[in-house]
Amino acid sequence: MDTMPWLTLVIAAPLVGLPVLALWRSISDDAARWVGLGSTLVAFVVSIGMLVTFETGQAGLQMVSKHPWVESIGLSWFVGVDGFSIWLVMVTTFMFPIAVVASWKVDHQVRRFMAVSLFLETVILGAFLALDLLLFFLFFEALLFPMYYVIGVWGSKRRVYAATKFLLYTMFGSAFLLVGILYLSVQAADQLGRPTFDLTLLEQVRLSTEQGRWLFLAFFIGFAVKVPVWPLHTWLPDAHTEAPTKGSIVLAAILLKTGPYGMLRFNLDLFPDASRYFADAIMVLAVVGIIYGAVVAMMQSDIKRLIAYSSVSHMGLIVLGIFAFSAEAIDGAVLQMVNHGLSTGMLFLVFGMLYERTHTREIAELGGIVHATPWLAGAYVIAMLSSIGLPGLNNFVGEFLVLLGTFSVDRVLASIAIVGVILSAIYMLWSYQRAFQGPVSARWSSLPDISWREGALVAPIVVAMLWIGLQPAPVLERLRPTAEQVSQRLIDDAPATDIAADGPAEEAP
Amino acid sequence: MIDVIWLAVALPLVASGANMLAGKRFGGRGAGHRSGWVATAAMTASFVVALGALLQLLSLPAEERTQVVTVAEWIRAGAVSVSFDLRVDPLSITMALVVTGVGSLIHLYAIGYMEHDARPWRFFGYTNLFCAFMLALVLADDFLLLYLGWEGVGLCSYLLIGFWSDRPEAASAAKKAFITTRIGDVALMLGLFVMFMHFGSFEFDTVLGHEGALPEIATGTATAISLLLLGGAVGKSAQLPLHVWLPDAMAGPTPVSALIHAATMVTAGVYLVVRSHALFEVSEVALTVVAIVGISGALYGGLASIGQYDMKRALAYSTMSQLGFMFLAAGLGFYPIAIALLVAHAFYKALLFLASGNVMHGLDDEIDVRRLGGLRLDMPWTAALFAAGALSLSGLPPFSGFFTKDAILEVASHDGVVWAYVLGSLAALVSAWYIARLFFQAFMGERRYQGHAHEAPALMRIPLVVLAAGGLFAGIVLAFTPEGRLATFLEPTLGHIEEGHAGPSTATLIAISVAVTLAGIGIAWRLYRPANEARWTSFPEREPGMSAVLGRAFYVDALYGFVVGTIGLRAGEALSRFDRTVVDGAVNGIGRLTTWASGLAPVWQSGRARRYALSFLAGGAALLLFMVVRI
Amino acid sequence: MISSPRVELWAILPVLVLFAGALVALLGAAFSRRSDQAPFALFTLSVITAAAAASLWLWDREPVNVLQGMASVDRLTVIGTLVLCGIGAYGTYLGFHYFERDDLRRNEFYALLLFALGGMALLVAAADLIVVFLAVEVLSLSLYVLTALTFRRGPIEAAMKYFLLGAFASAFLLYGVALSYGATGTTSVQGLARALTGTVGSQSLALAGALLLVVGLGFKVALVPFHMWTPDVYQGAPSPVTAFMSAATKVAVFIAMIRVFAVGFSALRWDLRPVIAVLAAVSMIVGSVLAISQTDVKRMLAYSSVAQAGFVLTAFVSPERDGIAAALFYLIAYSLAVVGAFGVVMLISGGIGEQTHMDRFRGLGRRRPALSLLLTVFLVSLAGIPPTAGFAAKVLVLGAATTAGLWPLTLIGYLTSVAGAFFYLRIVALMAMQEAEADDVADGSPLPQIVLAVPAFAVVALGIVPGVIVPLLQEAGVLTW
Amino acid sequence: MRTPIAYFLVLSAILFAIGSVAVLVRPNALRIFMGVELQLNAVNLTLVAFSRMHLELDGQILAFFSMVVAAAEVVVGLAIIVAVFRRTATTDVDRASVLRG
Amino acid sequence: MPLDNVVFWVFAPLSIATGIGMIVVRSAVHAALFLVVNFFTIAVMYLLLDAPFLFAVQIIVYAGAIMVLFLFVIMLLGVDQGAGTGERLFGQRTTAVIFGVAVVVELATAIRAGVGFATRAPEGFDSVNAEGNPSALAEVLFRDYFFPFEVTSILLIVAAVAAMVLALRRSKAITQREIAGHAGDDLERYALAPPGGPGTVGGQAP
Repeated sequence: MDTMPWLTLVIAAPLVGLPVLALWRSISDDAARWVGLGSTLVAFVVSIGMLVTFETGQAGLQMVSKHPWVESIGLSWFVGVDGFSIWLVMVTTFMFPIAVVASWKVDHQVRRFMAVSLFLETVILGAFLALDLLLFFLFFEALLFPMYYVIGVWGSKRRVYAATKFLLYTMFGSAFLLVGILYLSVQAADQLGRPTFDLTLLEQVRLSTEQGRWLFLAFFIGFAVKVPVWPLHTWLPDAHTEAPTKGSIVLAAILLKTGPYGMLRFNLDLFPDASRYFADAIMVLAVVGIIYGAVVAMMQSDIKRLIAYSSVSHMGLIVLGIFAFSAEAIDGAVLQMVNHGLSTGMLFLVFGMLYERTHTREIAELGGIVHATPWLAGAYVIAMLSSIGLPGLNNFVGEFLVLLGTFSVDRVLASIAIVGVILSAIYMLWSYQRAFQGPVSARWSSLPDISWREGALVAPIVVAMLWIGLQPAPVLERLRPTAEQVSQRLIDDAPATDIAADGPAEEAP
Repeated sequence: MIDVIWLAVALPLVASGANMLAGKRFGGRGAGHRSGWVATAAMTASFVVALGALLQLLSLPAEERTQVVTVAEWIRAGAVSVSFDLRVDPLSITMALVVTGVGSLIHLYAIGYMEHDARPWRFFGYTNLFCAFMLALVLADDFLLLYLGWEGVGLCSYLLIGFWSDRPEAASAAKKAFITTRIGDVALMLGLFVMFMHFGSFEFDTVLGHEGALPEIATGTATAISLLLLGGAVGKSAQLPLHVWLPDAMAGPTPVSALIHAATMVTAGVYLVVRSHALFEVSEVALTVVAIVGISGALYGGLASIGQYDMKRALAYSTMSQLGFMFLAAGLGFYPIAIALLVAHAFYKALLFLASGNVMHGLDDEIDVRRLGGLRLDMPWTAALFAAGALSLSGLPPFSGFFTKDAILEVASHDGVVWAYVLGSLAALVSAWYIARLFFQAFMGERRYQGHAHEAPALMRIPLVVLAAGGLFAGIVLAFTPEGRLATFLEPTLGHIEEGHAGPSTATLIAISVAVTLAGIGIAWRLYRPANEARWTSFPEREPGMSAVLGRAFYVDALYGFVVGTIGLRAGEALSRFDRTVVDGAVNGIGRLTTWASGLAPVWQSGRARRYALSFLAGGAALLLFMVVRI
Repeated sequence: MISSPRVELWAILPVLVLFAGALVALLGAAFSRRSDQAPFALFTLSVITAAAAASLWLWDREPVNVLQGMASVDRLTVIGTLVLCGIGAYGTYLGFHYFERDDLRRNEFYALLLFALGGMALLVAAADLIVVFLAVEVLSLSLYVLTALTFRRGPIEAAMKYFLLGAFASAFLLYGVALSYGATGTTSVQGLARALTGTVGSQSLALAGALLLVVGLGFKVALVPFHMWTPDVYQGAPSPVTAFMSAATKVAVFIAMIRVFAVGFSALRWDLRPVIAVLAAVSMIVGSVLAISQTDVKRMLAYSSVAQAGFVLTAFVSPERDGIAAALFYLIAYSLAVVGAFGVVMLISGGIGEQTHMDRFRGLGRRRPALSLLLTVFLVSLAGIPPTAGFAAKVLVLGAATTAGLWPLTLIGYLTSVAGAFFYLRIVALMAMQEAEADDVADGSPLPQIVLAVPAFAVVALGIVPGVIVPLLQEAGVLTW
Repeated sequence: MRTPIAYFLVLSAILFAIGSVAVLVRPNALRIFMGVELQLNAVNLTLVAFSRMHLELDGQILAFFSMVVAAAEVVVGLAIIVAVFRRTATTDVDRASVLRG
Repeated sequence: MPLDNVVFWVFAPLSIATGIGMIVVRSAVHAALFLVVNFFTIAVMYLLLDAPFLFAVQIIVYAGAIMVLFLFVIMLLGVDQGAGTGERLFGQRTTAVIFGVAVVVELATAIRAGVGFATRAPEGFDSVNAEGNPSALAEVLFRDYFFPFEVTSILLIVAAVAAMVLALRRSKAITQREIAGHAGDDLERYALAPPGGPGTVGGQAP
């Protein structure tokens, strides 16, 4: 066991710059930016340390550290990493510096902006690494306010509405999650003799079938809002659209992942029987989300809204993969979480650059941009191609694995879901055609092309995309053992009687 | 050279990367811009690698002519394990040579053609990238890697059709091409899923069996896989019913049409079917469907071609028709002939496209045959080259078309597949008809265009000459040279094809074939000879009767347009409205309801203390009521 | 002959200190001609400090009942007194600032505040229903006058409503005492407990008595449907008074309720639980929903305090150690935040004119970053968003409810806090996300901001390490009798 | 004593209710306050009755305290009502409704 | 019929009647007088319940002092103040009566279940009042209730201070500033944006 408390360091790393930002009130805007960037880079470096320490080929949790925090109620600082969380952590630390630089041009309340960003990063990292349910919930809820603040203060016109909707909607979901967590811990207290929120202990709590199902639903609703699973998705387009570029990147690339991650980490782990019971229904919801998100995306006239709806579609695919339970599908779903972070993050990033130039999100007002800013458009095309799952780029690998894994479980659903592949091409290319191609209008003909700063932002993402697209092995081999273990628990260890489950539970636990 | 076959893919890829990232800095102006030369050099080098591999292959005994080169691992997850394995065998090397050979020539031509373009490096970047993907496709030893190439070429096709994306029709056509083929791709992907379910692998050896041994698989599963693969092939090769993108794709630069939409990419479907023939053969149904798709494509494409006035569109439908012949051949089990036609077609169709490219180059992109005419006067080279291509295509002996296309009919007759022979001959008649028509209308008669059409520069003629040579004589070479006989060469991959002996004798068939071709040319002459010019140049935009049906290609495109553009859009709008009003409406409705309830506060919280006291008393009474109930 | 009673005055030293201080302050107010209030404020603060010190001195004592069973001295008392002293100190300072700035001579303020605080401290220690009743009266009468202290129309009206309804509620409270007495023959909390566990005779009278006590005390802590005075009074009263009473009254009365219901009526807990659960749920829902449409910040906070009271009551469904600890923690978190929030509102609203309409807060984030940051912290805590004490408090309270098997209450609780997030953060949104319109009347003097930064810090600190006080509260939750 | 103790208790309850109704039906602050006084007296009756029932004096003591409280409340209450009257020239509580909503 | 029963059945209806009378009469003065009679009937009840001391206190404190204070204030503020009996709050009276009756029924149920309607008080109160009711009371008061008794002293001080603060304030202690700021305050300040009302601070809510 490595003696370095890597995970705690990772979680704490973004906070390095916080005291500076908090206390030095007259800090210049530029200095604040650099402090912000520096802190996120520190976090990235530390997370690389974690990645190096991570032992490939192990399914279980690693670098676990556990310290009691509020002993009286059973809360502990319990963090650990496994094949699922490690890449989400990496995406987080990777995308945050980019998001920070992407908002280099934010010009009011820079100090506050950076401080909120750093806090947000810490909280998100905490959510990915926490193994204590209450600790997780703490982080899960703590990311609401900074995000709310980012959208509300630095967003565009309807920002307050969007921020509020985001906050209330996700808190609504959390209500169910909290009830579930508390209920579970009460059961644990009954059975283990002391209150605890420790995931590894809660796994051992015996639940009746009904209890398991209700708890599953409580957890699921909590996460489904964050994902978002259709039909709980309508906060997303508003939040995405109104958020500043950085907010959109963080929201799309990282924040949404807490939902499927929660399902993977908690729902499947704590309630395997209930997971099997509900899997079909959830997969149907996921497929509906895939198609629905894509069709609605097609009809959007606002590019950020379009990308947001495409997220609904893509996230549906991730949920589909998680609840297909096969090893390939879970591999794919986790990989897809990373991929979606990269590709949608990049879409927002590049569109954000464009927005800085044009100040419009309306497709109808754009057009012909490609001729004025070929490099920028090229970057957008790469992100777009990644998003529609072109082989050789990252999304394809995940998408393919999810669909293949799903196909082995349910052919009909997989065959419907795969239509999403066509639809994604339609909405992406159609919007690209209208916004970027066609005759260049005089209004846009003199837009400056991509700058060095912007290029430096795009390049690492493109490299990461190609890398995952062509050599996903380093990623997959670290998450594969974990996925296989989970898949095995769900598929192979299923009790024979459980398959023929009776009707839906009627009474509350 | 086999060991380094990956170079064949890597060279264009590197050149492409270099061109796209730094091509602007390569220097040179116009045709002298070095980006084009870099691209052509990369292609040529790639060709040399492929040629070397061929020679090395030929030096091996026939049974060892399948070599697999592992480059790197790609995906390993769950039970999935896929590597970047390249397969060098007679079939793949044939395809690779076509791609690199014809590709090199077209690149060379494009240097001239693109000389006025503002950003040639981007063009060459894309075409190089295309070739890299196409080579990955044909050299793949694994269906998933093939799929990588498959989607990759689709992407490049998209980029290149939309190269002049300031033209709305180009952007639109690019999108249409990508999406339509993607429908096929999805079928292909589903096919891969079923394949994986059954075989647990995507490797050719596992799926298709070794050494001609058929894979062990139930007929039903084989049918499913085969038909799904065929779905992919139909999309990529523009066969019915996914053909609508190909004519529109002519909005791209002409070298692109020649390279992608005639010589290489569109033939990927044929390659796929031929490559997977082991699966198809398990299922009678699948093969029959392939043949039916083929013959209907051949007829449909040919007839539609007759109705086109846009030269490139006419050639596009012609391509579709020719591809139909290839599918017919594959469906009947004559894989070597399908490949032979593929090779020959690559030559003469590229030639025809490039020749029409010369016309456009010389005439400011004029391409409507009603406004051409008499081009032989100003552009003798081009006219001659076009004629060579036309002759090859029409199937007159001793040119390629005869040894390939008519070979199909001949073998079909020998095998006793009468319907294929009859319909095929009809399609052959139509082929001769449309290609002759095109030549007569564009090159014969008097000039109907304004100004002077200048002949293309040498740079744009030399590749055409090579192609013409190939187009005219490839057939005979491939059919008769003792060592080079394609069917023999391909045997290790495709197995030996026994010819039947049914029907009329070969000589009779040749006679009929020649007669049919001549009849086609005759019809064309009768209808389109310069003397009848007035009949077809004076048509208004919408022609009456049959020509309109042909010109609109039987209204299939219009039907799709209606389904997608009207019904699809309406449905999308409806769903979007549903999302706004119902799904989001419910959310906002809850918010509004709460706010409304909150707004009720002043009704009771009226500031009147007595009201407060009343609610107090009511609360007290209610609590006491609980006590009463409890007792 | 009358046998002399045992007079363990040391046990209620904090209360005595406060009342003595109040009398001295009263005399001072009567004889002082000076308009300078600083000596009064300093004196009051030192009295409160002395009371706090006295109660700290009691910390390590064995829990005892003193004064013929009229008062209890245990850790619950000590913690309650300390919290009350803290709130009282802030009330004093805020009041001083409020009156001083507008140059109003309100020297009685200090005496009345000390009387109220003494009454509250007494209530916290009360172990007999009659003492509960008297202490409630002491604090109420003081608060009625404090509410009216600026003698403007609003405060006067608020005072009258508060008084009339308060007297009405007193009658119910007294009736509850009477019925409890009738049922058991005693009014001491421990006597009640003993009598009720022993016999089953007069359960119905005891239950009726308990319910009327809920009504009477529920009025003081503003539970629905006994809450309707709250918005009017909180809005009408001068802000420092509102800050003081919104926090201190709830702390004192809830602690008294803990003693009365967790000890005295513990035998009836299964009968009372549904009532408590329903009252808690209704309070949370009504308070949260009605707060949404408010446009006056003080009024909004008043409605929200109704919901907060519902949360505290939620912990009562599990009246064991953890439930009590949760309720105490919630009260502490709430007090810190609400005192701070009303304090900042007082500063922003610009003196005695009390311009507390929401528009006043528009765009304040730019012009008054420190004030708006403070208010944001307080509001975020009230909304129960981590990493603030409000979140920890909610988790503890809802955990207690879940432990009691009432998970629907947990759900309702958190769902109402969603609504809570809406109206609390609306202020944050106004401050941070909107441009300023109205002229700025805010008071930017640094000292009050520094003073208010302390609870803000505490709110965050308790949110991160609630563990520092939870064990103490759990000790306090062990009630011996 | 022959009268059942419950009679006194029920009488007390009736008087308490009358007091409550008196609070609710008259807008005059003074008459509202009279209602409260009636309520307190009703409770006193209950206390004394219980005292009799339990054969001890605690109930009477409680009633005594209650009277003191009532007296104190009257002092404060009347002072507030007078103060309101001086400010608004009415003792009608329904008119005092600037605070609402 | 024993005497105490007779007395009860005479005074109990009288008590209820005067209570109702207090509610229904128009004049506040009459209401106060009804209340005085009511207090007197309650005092009689105390007598029946063997509480002679409280009987005396009831008459002296309530009927004597408190009600006189009430009457004094009524006269001070004007006899006709708030005399309007018109129902200005919709349904207030009816609902009040319904809930009043409900409370009576509920409490009676509790009393019946807890005490029983036929239960008579045990004999032997004489021994409790052995040395006379006042002195027995005093003993309990100053022994067991010594502390609450002290608290009542605080309560009375608070009441006195309260009355003083409230009463004295108007005459002199208003500062100049208070008067200056008087003009625009009150109604506008506290009214919550009634539609078209006199300008609320800062305009309408967002």
